[in-house]
Amino acid sequence: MRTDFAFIGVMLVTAFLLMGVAVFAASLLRPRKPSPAKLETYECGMETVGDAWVQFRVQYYIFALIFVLFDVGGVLLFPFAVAFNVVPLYAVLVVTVFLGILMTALLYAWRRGALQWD
Amino acid sequence: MLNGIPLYWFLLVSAALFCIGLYGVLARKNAIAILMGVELMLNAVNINLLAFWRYVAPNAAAGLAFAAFIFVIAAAEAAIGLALMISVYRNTQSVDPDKLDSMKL
Amino acid sequence: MSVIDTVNNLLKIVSDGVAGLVEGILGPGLGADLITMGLGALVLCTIVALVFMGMTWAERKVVARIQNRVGPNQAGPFGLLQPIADGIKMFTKEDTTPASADRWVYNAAPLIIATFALVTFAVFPLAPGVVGTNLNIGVFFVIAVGSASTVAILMAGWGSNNKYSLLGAFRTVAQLVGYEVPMLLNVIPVILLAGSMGLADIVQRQTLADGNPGIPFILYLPLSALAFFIAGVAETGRSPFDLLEAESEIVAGFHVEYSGMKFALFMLGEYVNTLAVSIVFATLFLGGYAGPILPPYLWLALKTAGVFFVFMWLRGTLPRVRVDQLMSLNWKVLVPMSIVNIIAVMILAKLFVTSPGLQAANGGILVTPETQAAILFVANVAILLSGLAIVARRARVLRLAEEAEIESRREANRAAVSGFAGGAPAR
Amino acid sequence: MTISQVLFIVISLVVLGGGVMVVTARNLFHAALFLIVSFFGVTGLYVLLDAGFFAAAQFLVYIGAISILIIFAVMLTRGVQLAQPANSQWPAALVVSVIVFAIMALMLGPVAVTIGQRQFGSVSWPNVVEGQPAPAVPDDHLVRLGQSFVDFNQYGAAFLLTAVLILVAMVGAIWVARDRALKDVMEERAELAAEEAQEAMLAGPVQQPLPLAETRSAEAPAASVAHH
Repeated sequence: MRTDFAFIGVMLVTAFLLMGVAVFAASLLRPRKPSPAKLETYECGMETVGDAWVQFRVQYYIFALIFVLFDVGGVLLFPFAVAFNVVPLYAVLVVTVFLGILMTALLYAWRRGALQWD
Repeated sequence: MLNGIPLYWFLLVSAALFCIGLYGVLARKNAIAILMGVELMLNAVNINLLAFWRYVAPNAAAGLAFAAFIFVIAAAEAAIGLALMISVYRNTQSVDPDKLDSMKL
Repeated sequence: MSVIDTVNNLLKIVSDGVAGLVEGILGPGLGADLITMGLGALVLCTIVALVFMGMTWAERKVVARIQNRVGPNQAGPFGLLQPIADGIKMFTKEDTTPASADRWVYNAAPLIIATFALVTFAVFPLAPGVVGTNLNIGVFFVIAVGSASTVAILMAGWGSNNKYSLLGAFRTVAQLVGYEVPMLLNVIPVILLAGSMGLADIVQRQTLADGNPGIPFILYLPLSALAFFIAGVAETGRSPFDLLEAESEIVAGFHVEYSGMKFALFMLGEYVNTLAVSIVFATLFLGGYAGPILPPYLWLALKTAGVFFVFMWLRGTLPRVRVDQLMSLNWKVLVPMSIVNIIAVMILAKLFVTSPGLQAANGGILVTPETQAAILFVANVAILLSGLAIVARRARVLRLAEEAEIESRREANRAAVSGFAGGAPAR
Repeated sequence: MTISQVLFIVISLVVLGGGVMVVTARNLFHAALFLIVSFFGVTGLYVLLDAGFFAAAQFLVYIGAISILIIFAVMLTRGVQLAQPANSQWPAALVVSVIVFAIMALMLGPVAVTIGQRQFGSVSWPNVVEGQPAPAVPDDHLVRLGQSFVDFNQYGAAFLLTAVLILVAMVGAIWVARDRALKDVMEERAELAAEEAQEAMLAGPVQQPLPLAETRSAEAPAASVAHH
C-alpha cells in the first residue's frame, strides 16, 4: 500500500522540479525591463482604487457549503461501492435511505432558493 | 511493517497538533481563525484513530469507520460554524468573539 | 516471441528493460528503485508535455476547420511547428509581477496547478502491466488530486491582488467545486459493477476474456457516461462552460495578471486536466486499452483522442452558457439524476446477477452479462428520458408563467393609462 | 534510520510547522494556506499508515472542500489582515497548551515515569510489541469498511445518522447564511408593524386598542437599530 504511493511521491517531486526549472529557465532567457506602468494592477487602464477586496455575495458561500456536504456524502459511498458484491440485498435499502436523505437535503436547498443564482 | 516507526511517534505528533489547535482556539482574536484551530484538532483526532487502527486492530473496521465519520463531522462543523460567522459579521460588522457579548442586536 | 507480441507489448518491454538496466548498473536496492521511478516520472511528464503541445495544435486546427477557417499554417507544414513557436514566445516573453502582488502566493499558484495536473498521470494504466503505480483506489485518487486546482486558482486570484482576478477566481471555484459532485456520484455505478476502484481492474472488467463479453461500461451506463462527460467538460473549464475565461465579461478570469511562463503553466494545467479527463472517461466507460487487433496503447490513444475530439467539437459549436444555467444544470439536473441512477443501478445489479457464486451468496436472478447490460441500459435511458421530460415541462411552465406575468403587467399598464384618461386616481 | 522514519520526520515537521503558522499568521488568507499545507502533511501521514483511501479522502474533503469554504468565509468577512493575531490572554493559552501537551506526552511517550504511586508513560497497547512490525493490513480493508457501513450490528445506524447530520447541517447553514441579515428582517418587520398601526389608527376612531406586546415589538427593534 505504502510502496504503491512511493511512485506518486516521486512523480510529485519530479513534476514540481520540472515546472520550477521551466519557470527558472524562462527567467534567465526573458528580458526584464520593469517600469511603474507595467507593475500596476491591470484594470483596463483605470487607476486602481483600494485593494482587491470587493463585496462578495453570500451565494458563493452557500454553493460551497452545499458542495462540501455532498462531497463528504459521496466519499462515504465509495467503500460501500467497493463492497457491493459481498453485501446482502438489504444493504441496498440502507444506501437508498442514505441517498434519500441526501436528496431531501438537496430539495430543501432547492425550495429555499439556495440553488438559484441571480 | 512500518519500518521502524513506533506507534508513539504518531501519537506524539497527533498530540502536538492537537495542542497547536488548542492554542489557536484559545488565543486567536478572529472567529474564523478559531475554526481553523478546531479543524487542526479534528485532524489530530483522525491521525490518532487511523494510527490505532493500523497498529492495534487492522482487521476491524472500527478505526476506519470512525475516521470516515469524523470527516463528515468536520465538514458539517465547518459549514455551520462559518455560516454563523458570516451571519454574525453581517449583523455586527465584526467577527471578534470578544465583542460578541450581547444577546441582542 | 513473435513480432506482433513484441509490438503489442512494446511499452512493457521498454519499461522492464530500463528497470533491468538500472538495476544491473546500481545493483538491486533502494537507489535503483528510486532512479527507475524518477526516470519513469520524467518520461511520463515529458510525454504529457509533448501531448500538451500536440493538443494545442490539434485544437486550433480542428476549431478553425469547424468555423471555416484555416488555422495555424505558417510555422512548418500544416502549422505543425506552431506549438514550438508558441513555446519559444512563452519562454522569452517578459514576465511582469504586479507591484502589489502577494509574491509567494502569486508565484506558487501556477506551479501547484501544473504539478497536480501531472501527478494524476501516475495511475493511468497505458497498457497491460504498464502503469506508474497500480493504486487500488485509482479513480478516487484521480478525482481527489483533481480538486487541488481549486486551491491554486484561489491562490492566483488572491495573489494577483486584482479585483478582476479575485472575482474570476471566485466564479471559477464556485463552478468547479459544484461539478465535482456529479463527477463523484457518476463513478459510483462503475465501481458498483466493477467491484473495485482500481483503474486496471475496471479495464479488466471491460476486456474480452473467458466468461466476460468485454462490453464497455458506456453500454451499461449511458446516463452515467453522459453526466460524467458533462461534469468533466465543466471541471476543466472548457467551452461551453468557460465562464472563468469569459474575456468579454471579466477580462480573463483569475489569470489576468499572469504572463510569460507562468501563464503557460496555467495553460498546461488546463490542457493536461482535459487530457486526464479524456483518459479517465476512456478508461471508465470505453474500456481503456482493451480492444482487438491493434496494440493496447494505441487503443487507449485512439479512444482518448476520440473523447478529446468531442471536447473540441463542443468548443467549436456551442455558445457559452449563462452562469445561472450553469449552476441549475449541475444542481437541479445532473445531481438528482445521478442519485436516482445510483439507486436504480444498485437495485438492478443486485436483482440480476451474472455469476452463480453471487447468486448463491445473495440470491437474485442469474442472467448473462449481455442481458444485464441490456437491462441497465434500458433503465439508464428511461431515467434520462424521464428526467429530460421533467426538465422540459418545468421549463415550459416557467416560460408560460413569465409570459402570463408580462401580459398581466401590460394589462395593468393599459388599465392605469385609461384610468388616468378618465380622471380617476390610480392606486 | 529507515527511509520511512526519515519521511515521517519530514512530514511531521510539515504538519506541525503548518499548524504553528496557522495559529500565528497575521494574514488570515495565509493562515488558510498554511492550514492546507498542514492538511497535505496529514495526507502523507495517512499514506505512512497504509490508509490510502483516507489519504485521498483527506485531499478531497479537507484540501478540496473545507479549505475552500474557509477561504470563502475569510473573503466574505473582510477580516483578512488582522491588526493583532492573538487576544490578550494568549500567554495563558500558550501555557495551557504546553501543559496539556506535556501531560499527553508524559502519558503516551515511551519513557516510564513514576509520580507518587502511579506510573505514567510506556503504555503497552494490545497487539503492539516493541521492536516487532505491526500486524499486516488486510487487502480487503475497504470492503470490510463498506460492509460495516450497511451492517446494523456495526455502523449501519451511524452511517444513516451521518446522512441525517448532513441534512441538518444543510438546513441549519442555509438558514443561518441566508441572504438577508437578521437586522434587516427585524427592521422590515418593525416598519410593517408601524405601518399597520398607523393604518389602524387612520382607519377608524374606535377599534380594538393594540395589545401592548405588539406595540412593543413594533418599537423596540427600531429603537435598537437607531442606537446602532
